[in-house]
Amino acid sequence: MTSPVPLADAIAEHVHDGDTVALEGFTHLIPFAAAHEIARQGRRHLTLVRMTPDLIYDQLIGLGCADEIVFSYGGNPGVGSLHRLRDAVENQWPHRLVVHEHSHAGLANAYSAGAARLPFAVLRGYRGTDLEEQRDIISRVTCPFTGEELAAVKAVNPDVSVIHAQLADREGNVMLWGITGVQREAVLAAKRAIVTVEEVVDEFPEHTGAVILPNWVLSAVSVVPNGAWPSYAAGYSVRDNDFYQQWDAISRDREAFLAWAAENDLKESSNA
Amino acid sequence: MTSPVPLADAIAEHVHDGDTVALEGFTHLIPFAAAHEIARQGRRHLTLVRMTPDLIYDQLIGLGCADEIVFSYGGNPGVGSLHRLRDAVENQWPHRLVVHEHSHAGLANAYSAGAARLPFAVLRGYRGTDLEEQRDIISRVTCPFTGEELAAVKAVNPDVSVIHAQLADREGNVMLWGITGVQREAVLAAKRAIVTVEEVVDEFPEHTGAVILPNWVLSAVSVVPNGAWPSYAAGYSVRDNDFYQQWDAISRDREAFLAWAAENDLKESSNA
Amino acid sequence: MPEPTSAEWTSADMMNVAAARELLDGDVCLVGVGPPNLAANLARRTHAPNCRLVYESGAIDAKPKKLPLSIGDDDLAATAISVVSVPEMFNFWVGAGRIDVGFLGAAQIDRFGNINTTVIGDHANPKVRLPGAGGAPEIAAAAGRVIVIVKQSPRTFVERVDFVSSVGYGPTGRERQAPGAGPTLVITDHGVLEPDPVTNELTLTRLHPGVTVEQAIAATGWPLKVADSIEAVAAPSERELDALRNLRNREPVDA
Amino acid sequence: MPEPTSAEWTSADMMNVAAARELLDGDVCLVGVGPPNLAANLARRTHAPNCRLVYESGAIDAKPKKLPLSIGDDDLAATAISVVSVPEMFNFWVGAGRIDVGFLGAAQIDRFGNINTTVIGDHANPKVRLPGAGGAPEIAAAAGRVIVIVKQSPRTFVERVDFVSSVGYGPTGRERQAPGAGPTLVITDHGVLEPDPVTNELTLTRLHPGVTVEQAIAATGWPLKVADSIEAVAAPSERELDALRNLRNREPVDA
Repeated sequence: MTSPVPLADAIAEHVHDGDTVALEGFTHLIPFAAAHEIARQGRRHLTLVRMTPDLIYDQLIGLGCADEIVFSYGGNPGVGSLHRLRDAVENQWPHRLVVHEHSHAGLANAYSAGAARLPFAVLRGYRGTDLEEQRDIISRVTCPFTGEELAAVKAVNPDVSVIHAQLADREGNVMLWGITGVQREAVLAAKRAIVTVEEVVDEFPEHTGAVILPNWVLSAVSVVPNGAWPSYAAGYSVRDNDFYQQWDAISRDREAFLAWAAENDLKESSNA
Repeated sequence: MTSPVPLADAIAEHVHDGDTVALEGFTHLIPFAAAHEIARQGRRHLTLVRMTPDLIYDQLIGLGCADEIVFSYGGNPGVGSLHRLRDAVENQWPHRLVVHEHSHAGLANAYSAGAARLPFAVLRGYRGTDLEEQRDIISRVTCPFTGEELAAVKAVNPDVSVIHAQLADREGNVMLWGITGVQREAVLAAKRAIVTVEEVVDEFPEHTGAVILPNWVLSAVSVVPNGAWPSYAAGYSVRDNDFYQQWDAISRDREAFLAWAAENDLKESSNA
Repeated sequence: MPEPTSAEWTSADMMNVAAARELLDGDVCLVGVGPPNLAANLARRTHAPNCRLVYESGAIDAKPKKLPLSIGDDDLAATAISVVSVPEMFNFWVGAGRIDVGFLGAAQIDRFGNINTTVIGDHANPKVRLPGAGGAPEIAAAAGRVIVIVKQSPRTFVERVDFVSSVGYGPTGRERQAPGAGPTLVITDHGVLEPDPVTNELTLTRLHPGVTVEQAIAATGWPLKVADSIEAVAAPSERELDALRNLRNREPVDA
Repeated sequence: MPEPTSAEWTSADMMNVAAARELLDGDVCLVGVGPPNLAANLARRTHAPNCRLVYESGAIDAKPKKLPLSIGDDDLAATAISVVSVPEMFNFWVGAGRIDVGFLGAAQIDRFGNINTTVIGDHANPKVRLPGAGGAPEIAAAAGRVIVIVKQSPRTFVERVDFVSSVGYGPTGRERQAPGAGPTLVITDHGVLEPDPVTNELTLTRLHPGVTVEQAIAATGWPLKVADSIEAVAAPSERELDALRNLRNREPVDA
């Protein structure tokens, strides 16, 4: 992987129907443009993995791309509900959505285990919650030294992870900074990884807290300025808080949502 | 913790006889000055933890400060043996040294588990090695999801961890960069932490790959320019490869070693 | 349900102010979206300027100039001492017990402080799908003090939660096994509930100005235990109300 | 024991050159101190300029201008694409199987590729205390190809190692359970040994110029299995010897 490719090509080549797909970015650097391309190409039967489904998965769920979701917090941050997620879970619209549910710590550790190609991770927390009833993804393990019982989560290994970053260099190495969330782990846990970036530079600047991913762990890099809108890319854009507010009204109503999708050339996927 | 304190005060207050002490730094930023102060103050019966004992523990072992050692690679990098370590293990000079031995992955994960206050960590590797015979620190655990058997290591939680860093700011937050090894984990795994720094600055510069430790996880910061010699501090000094070579001759002979110790005001501890 | 108010402030203001007052200067505080975010930043702008704000997005010692609208605002990363990955945040900071105070919200809470933020009804086929657990289960398990901020009503304060998202003291108040203290305070728009030192049953111990014991009992879906002596919470001060207003208007603090 | 040499090069040179030749352009190579460091950097300066050097100190894609004297030289961090923590290096990179080629050394090696770098004698009271395992057990367990570089002698090539630091194919050649391939090549100053495809017994398959099968057998502490046809290793080329000399003299490459 060296030269950037058009986003449409990256999605066409690396995201397939039925894949387990993680589009990550914790409030910051959410890869919306890539998600919209996935919808435009009509991908179906996806298992979507993401700590915070946010608007990005509310949109894909409403468009009918997803059969299952793996997540840990499904709200519109600071606004309220994700209405398309709720409509899918509560009313099976546009179809049934199977829910696999973690805490943040659980899903973060599931990605970390996946990145290490370990089958599970150990953590504190979870114990005594009803989340533990999902025995296929949350279990317990006993410390062989102390006998203490701890929570265990099954590793997550997406078929493809997609992230947005600020920079790629000429060799296709990628740099992101600011709140870097769980992107490194999501990329390293995946079989394939796609990165959209704001721009390509000759030389990476110094940034404390930056994550750099070498080109040989990436499948494709695409240049998509503002590809995180309405979330943001530190140093390039600010969060469009107004759109997050407006989404509440758009998503609350099926007709309003479908009208928004049509306006944004996202209709095809939903009715394919 | 806000203002820097003299190193002698930091060691006097936070390092006690019988403590489990980790002085970390992977080739880079090895806290030699702090180790010498520990020796000068005559600390005894220490359990020394460190991935690579290097010259720093060869010296403390030769001076008789340590009863036990926890480590994963005990050579003089690129030169050969650590003769004081060998003399202690092979000939009980100056006294018996109990060895607890990991691989790098094992000890790195033991620190990580300690930093998370988990009793153990899971990793690949180790299985089938004779290192596993140390059942008190290396064991096995079965994945509750797949049934796969994996290696487990007991967490390491030092009484005190000591590191050298490039910078502290006026509030006593600490920044290090370059090869940062396992220092973050060693500090967070410890009950107390001491940091020696090259200098104090008003504002931290931008450095990709830097580790920043907030003041409230540190017990003391001391300003000790060149405190990592003969190892190095990126941006401040280069590794004194000649001394690493010379150490082979100094350490090979007990008399030569004791003469070196006396010249460096380190004799007191060894014969206290 | 009567809403205690005054000309100067609402019951929601009082709830946020009461929560802010619980933070001590120097506390390491894990801040979530909503009322906790308001309360923690209010504390920083009033009596606890050295309160250390940690956001689960990875920002450690963030010093936001304006009230952040999300827990991942750029202002948090830009003003933090350090920004770490989310796995590191949960493993090395939250799970390791480095958080003095964690704030939690609740859609339902029971008499032993167990919290539901997941579903009303059955998990597979819920009547209402709520956002989910987020960082709460580990905060509930590991923080030194856990403060729940939630408006009191019989629909929220229920005999038995539909789903345990975060464990308080367990089904009968005796099942807590986590290293943290468990919910130490439940701050509502009516007053404050604290676990009984022996049974862990949430007990009304303080009332906000203008609220009666009867109102608090009526707002609770189980027979509410009332402490022998109820402390009267002081009304919000001018300074507190000013700071709260400035935060809500997203006015920046002076650098 | 005869040391095969020529006027131009020593058996140690030949060993390093033979190891370097095994690296393919684009390989991700985990580099340790000593001969592996020399071999990997030699490959980068000759036929495999895009070989990716990973050092267990955390440097990923390091492009050292001079031969590093330790695996933690500043030049490695300064020229790397990324520098990660040691736990991350072992969990996300080595353990996860992202290393194509790992190099190992050995104080003792047995006929099934099991390696001792820990002690001669008993672990608690050793006759010789060796440096220890370092990163080797996980490299041995997880790398796609594992190349052992070690001078051949009956003291080193033993029937049974005193201590298993890193697992090859297990005590009888059939006990390997790790996801990596196991030792795929043992490169010595005499030639090359490879595991038998069926039994995993190390078998002499190649000889360096001037070395005889008899010398290799004499340098082995067990009855050495010899392949039906032995490949003759080409002598080091002028280019290889130049590059090797420049590396040893720590001459910098042109930027």
